[in-house]
Amino acid sequence: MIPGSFEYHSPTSLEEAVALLGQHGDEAKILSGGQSLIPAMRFRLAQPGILIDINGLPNLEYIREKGKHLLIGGLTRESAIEGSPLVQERYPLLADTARVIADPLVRNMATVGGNLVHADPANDHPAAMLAYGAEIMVHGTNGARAIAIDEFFIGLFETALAADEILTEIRIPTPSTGSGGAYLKIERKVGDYAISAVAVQLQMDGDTVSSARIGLTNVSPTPMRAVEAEQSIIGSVGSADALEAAGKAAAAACDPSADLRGSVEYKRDLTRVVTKRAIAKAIDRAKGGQT
Amino acid sequence: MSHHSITLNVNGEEVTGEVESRMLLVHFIRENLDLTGTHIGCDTTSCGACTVLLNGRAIKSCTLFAVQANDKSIETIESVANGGLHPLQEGFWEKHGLQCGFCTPGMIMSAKQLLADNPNPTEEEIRWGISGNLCRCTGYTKIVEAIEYAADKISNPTSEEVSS
Amino acid sequence: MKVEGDYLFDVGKEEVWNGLLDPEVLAATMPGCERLELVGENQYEGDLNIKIGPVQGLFKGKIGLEDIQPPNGYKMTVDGRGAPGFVKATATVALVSEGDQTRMSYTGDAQVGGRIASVGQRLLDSSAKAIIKQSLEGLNATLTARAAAASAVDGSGDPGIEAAPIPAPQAPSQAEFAANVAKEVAKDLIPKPVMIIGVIIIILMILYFVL
Amino acid sequence: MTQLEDRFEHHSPTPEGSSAQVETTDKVRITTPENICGMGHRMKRKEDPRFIQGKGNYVDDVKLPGMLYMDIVRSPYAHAKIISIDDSEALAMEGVVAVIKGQDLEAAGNLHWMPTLMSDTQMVLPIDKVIYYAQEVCVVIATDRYIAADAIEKIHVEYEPLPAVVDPREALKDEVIVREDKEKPTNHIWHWEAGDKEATDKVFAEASHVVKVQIYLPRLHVSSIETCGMVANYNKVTEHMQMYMTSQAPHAHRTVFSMVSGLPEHKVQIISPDIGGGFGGKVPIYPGYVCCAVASLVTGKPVKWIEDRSENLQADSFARDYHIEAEMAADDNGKITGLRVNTISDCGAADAAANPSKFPAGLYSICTGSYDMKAAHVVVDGVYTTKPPGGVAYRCSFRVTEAVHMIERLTDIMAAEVGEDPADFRLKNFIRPDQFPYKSPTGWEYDSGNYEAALKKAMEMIDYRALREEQAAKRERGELMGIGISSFTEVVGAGPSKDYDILGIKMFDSAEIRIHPTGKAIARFGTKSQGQGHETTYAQIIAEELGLPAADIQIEEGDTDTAPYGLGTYASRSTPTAGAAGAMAARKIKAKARKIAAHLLEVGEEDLEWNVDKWQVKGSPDQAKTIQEIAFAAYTNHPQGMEAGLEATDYYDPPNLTFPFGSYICVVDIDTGTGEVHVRRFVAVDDCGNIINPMIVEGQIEGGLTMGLAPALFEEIVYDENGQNLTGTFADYLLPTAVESPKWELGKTITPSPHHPLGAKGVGESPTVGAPPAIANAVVDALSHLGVKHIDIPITPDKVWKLLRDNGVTD
Repeated sequence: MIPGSFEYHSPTSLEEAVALLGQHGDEAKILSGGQSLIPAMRFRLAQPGILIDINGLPNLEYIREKGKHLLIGGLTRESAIEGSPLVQERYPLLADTARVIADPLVRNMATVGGNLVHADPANDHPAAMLAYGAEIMVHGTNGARAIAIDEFFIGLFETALAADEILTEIRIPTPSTGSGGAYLKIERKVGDYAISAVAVQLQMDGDTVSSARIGLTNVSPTPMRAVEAEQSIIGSVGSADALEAAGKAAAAACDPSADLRGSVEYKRDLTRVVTKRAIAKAIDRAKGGQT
Repeated sequence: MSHHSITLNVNGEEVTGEVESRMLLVHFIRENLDLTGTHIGCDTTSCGACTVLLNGRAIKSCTLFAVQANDKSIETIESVANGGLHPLQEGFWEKHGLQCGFCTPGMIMSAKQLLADNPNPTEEEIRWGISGNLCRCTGYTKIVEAIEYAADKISNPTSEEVSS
Repeated sequence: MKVEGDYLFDVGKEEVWNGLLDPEVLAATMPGCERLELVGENQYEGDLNIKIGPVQGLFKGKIGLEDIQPPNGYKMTVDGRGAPGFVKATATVALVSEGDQTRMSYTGDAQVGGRIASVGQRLLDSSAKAIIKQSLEGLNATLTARAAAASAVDGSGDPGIEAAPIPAPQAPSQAEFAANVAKEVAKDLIPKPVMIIGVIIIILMILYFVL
Repeated sequence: MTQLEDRFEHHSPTPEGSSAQVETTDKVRITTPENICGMGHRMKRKEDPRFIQGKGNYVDDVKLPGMLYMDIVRSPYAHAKIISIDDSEALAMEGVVAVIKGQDLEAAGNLHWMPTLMSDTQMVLPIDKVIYYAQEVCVVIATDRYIAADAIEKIHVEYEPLPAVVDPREALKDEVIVREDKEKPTNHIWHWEAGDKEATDKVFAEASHVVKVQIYLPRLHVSSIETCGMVANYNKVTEHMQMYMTSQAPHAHRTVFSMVSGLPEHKVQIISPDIGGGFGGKVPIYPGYVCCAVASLVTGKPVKWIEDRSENLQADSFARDYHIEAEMAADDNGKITGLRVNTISDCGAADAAANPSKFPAGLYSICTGSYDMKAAHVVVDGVYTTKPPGGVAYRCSFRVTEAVHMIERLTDIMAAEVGEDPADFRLKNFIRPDQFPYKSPTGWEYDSGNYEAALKKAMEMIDYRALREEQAAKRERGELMGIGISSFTEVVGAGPSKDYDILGIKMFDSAEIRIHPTGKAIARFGTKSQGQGHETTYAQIIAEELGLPAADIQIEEGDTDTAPYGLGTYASRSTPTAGAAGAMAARKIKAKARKIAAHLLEVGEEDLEWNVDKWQVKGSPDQAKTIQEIAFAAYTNHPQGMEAGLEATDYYDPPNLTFPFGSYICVVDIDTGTGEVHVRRFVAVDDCGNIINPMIVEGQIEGGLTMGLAPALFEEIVYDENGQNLTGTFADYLLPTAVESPKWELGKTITPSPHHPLGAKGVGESPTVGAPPAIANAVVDALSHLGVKHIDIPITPDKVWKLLRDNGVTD
């Protein structure tokens, strides 16, 4: 399988990259990690006329805390997130997520920015970032702007990014003491997309869940939050009944499609089960659990 | 269609090439450089037979354009033995970590990075570490043992050599 | 693959039906529709250049209509082919008034084949759903705008192009056809008996693959 | 009765040196010191240095001057008329050399059709219609593989779609005819029976217990990590056709190529270089090979064709696709009395299986398995559907996997029916050691076995009784674990020439050994390793027989110009046939060496006895000549009147098949929330007779176990109702990784084959055959208290979830 021809650009500055995007519009496609794009090109299902390789842009690969945020450069590789002690210690939901994306070789190339911008509902970062309430920083010909993650995913493979914009940074609010997060993914085998996966980030006030955000993977055409599930767990102590109610709310809210991974009914029920388990794990971590 | 001159370091030597923008790195390595130890086993970035190190990180060279490797360094299986077999190569031989040999170069390259990151991996860490590489012959158990052998050999270079 | 669902339009049944009879409105509503022609009695051909995310594919479609029951519905067969694959489908579309609004219900049965089916199996169903939703929303926006333009004409007697109030599209990908909608609304077209809603529902099911 | 009835009545006499010893042991026999490394040594593989250093030589590594590349236009429809093929745009492209269509092949001498290995026919390229998805429609030859890939996009084919028929039971209604080229307008290909219907019906009429199960064994794909490919190199001046080819059977392929193409066989050379896994998928001849060869003939230049993975998955031969309805009868003592089986074999668009000619359903009638019963009757019907042709093995011997899965599932169902523990039930019903050689109700003669010993060993290794207690305790707590057993009997090593042939070519195999003057040797075989380690095991066999160090013996296979004729490597036949040929050729050399030694030592031949690596004078071991000394003398000081040199060839025709066996026990845990099945433990006790290299045998077993796990839990080729393959890439056809594959626990018993010269049996496929039912039985066992009696493989989480929820189990 051999891709069709294209014109290749490798800008060395963000301004240059954005200008190229502005100039070529729809015909151009950004090449980041390329781990979804290049296979699609090999099957000639994607045939962009122009590829703008942003891997040469400076200062887009970093993971650092600043103020009350974790800042992740758009070109940061999944393996860097996976291997970051900072992420492992303070952002367990993100650490969980990075570990289960594709496989280790893919994670060495794949970028967190690409994972989000691709907006495949089966990708893992969208749910995690929805749960974190992250902010997406983008840069276009008209300058930089921030997009709230809740406004970012607008359709199947569609984001709020304008045609001339590049994702430059993800800002994750640093969780406070007493918070916990978890990402739980059920997949048929390593490297597969989730049958269903659930991202949970919550805050405990004593024994009570005071706030929570829940994102779902691959059970709807657009990456989604399970708002009803969030509401049902907030104010509870995470009892079995409360977990069940949250699980049921997530199952009711999701909109999966049948495929080789299973029926709609299975995916809904799996979402219920996984939501329960992910919340329980997040609560456990909020209480200081290490698992 | 666009053509590009690229210069990269392959197995310690600088090489240059004229490539079409769409040429996959694996084809550049195999066809232009005649380094045929790197293989092609799929078209969906699933099997890992094409694994090489790009600036020290194990990647699938069929999911990267050759032009992207400009100014970078590539290591292929042909560079692993350096004045004698690498402990990983010894391990694969010693522990019967290969049968048809087609996935083996990719496995070894993945394992090389795995051990660089984590010199004393557990069995589970090894299994996860090579989970981007498919093997159809061995059932993986002996590959895991081969990597354990190498880890041990690298950590304890003075330990008694196993005859080869 | 079976696809069914319904959609509530914000205009009356006659207006929806007339919209469905208007090829240019429909061509403009369908993302990527580059050509739509009558080639025989109740037989049409069209080109769709479909693009979602990084994936793009050009499809040629043949459409045949049967059981035309104005203003209530019809049955349609579609045969779309392109490099990434093909779709062959039948669909039934029915309109029912609900007060000032109109509910469209549709059922379709599609065969999707070729590269898109063998490679992008996981996305066929959700692609079809997403595209149908997107297209019907686009059509609704068009029809609503058209109704508003008509009332503006009635009010001022001066159908200036700029006067037509165009509702903002709900998604950026619709920006392109929203612009087309503006042009269409400004013209006073004679409706042609071309019904293309089935194309929206079916040809666009084809779509997508990404690994 | 059937043609199988008297299959074994005319065995050739047991060869010299056969082991009469069939007692079971667990000690590997070693008779040579480590420097010689004969049988039983864990010798490191001789082939490995090149593979671990990236110096293997696979087909895609072959690069010849002026080489062209071929790519293939494939059908997007499962069934469609071809209205037109417009190649003008492609031909106008720079770098495109030719487009070859069905009409071109027809004009070249009716090459648009080719025979399958089952004496059916298969399209090479179509003229009128396509009959499966991804079928080859035409090919492009270009100067570069990128240009060829561009050019196939520029060929415009107009189709008129026809209805597909995907389910063979629907196909039998003959409403849609797949093969309109056939004389009779029907999709029914053949009907085949084995066993005694009348006797079986009588046993069922008298039975106290009858159980029945419907099993679907889905389509699988072997998916060796290397796909198929060829470099064809026709020299117009010498008229010599050289083909580098991913072939498991190069000699047979050469003959078929020669007969079909009309090229004289001495001008056809097939070189099967290093092969990146075969498992049965590289036994058939695919249309791509033929087109590639024709392209080289037409252009006079080397032409390379390498399949993409998606092409490999979508168009190459599949395995399985058996729809089975099976019944078992037992008496009131819980003793199995009979088996009755009806099967539909979905052959796809051509019967392109690779079975011996007389066996359209392969060795499926081995399905009475490890159990002694009075009667059995097996019926199989072959059917065309609009799916890719095939019916090859998936690392197994001619449909034995299907047979074993059926009998092992049925045995568990019957054990439950009579209320007995499945282990105890098996122990009660096994063929006893004293019954061997055992004649089965469907006509097989099992050479040797000790099924009880293998199962007891597996039970001991895994502590079976304790697991049952654990299971009971867990069930009380609502936790689900299951224990599954499979006690399989394999049938490998085809085969005796009386009954076994491929397209008329008998299934012997061959070896040729030449000892050089300095005591080093080269040996060539008619088989072809695809990872099995022949370069090592064959050397060890010769070392065992001649006392030459295995390290001094070069093994070659795969070049038809140099290797002796053989039928190739598949169906675990290499050790039983070519391995035996190697031993027999070595014995011929040993006999000549005796004469030379007698000459050198000036004694009579009868005064000499063999001792590891030398002929020595009886009672006077100091007087001896080593094999090396004898080899030197064979070229420098051979007796007058004797031919110089020291070499021999043997074509070995096995007197019977060999019957390896084993008992596997699997423990699974089931997540009641997600339906996921976790294989916690898997103990595999294999008995493959005498062992040549224990390390390689272990490797074969572990690899086979993972390939048994794969169809049990993951793999299936899925078609939609229109014949579209929905699993056309590795993203949807799920090969297990190191994470899914458990740590296998191996044990062994050794019960030699009484008729094989080395007492060996073959092992490469036993685990693929034995593992799936062990896993399926474990999952059913975990759910048995819910009333679950059967689950079809692959046992995916959604299937388990449905069974759980349907039976009120939730999380």
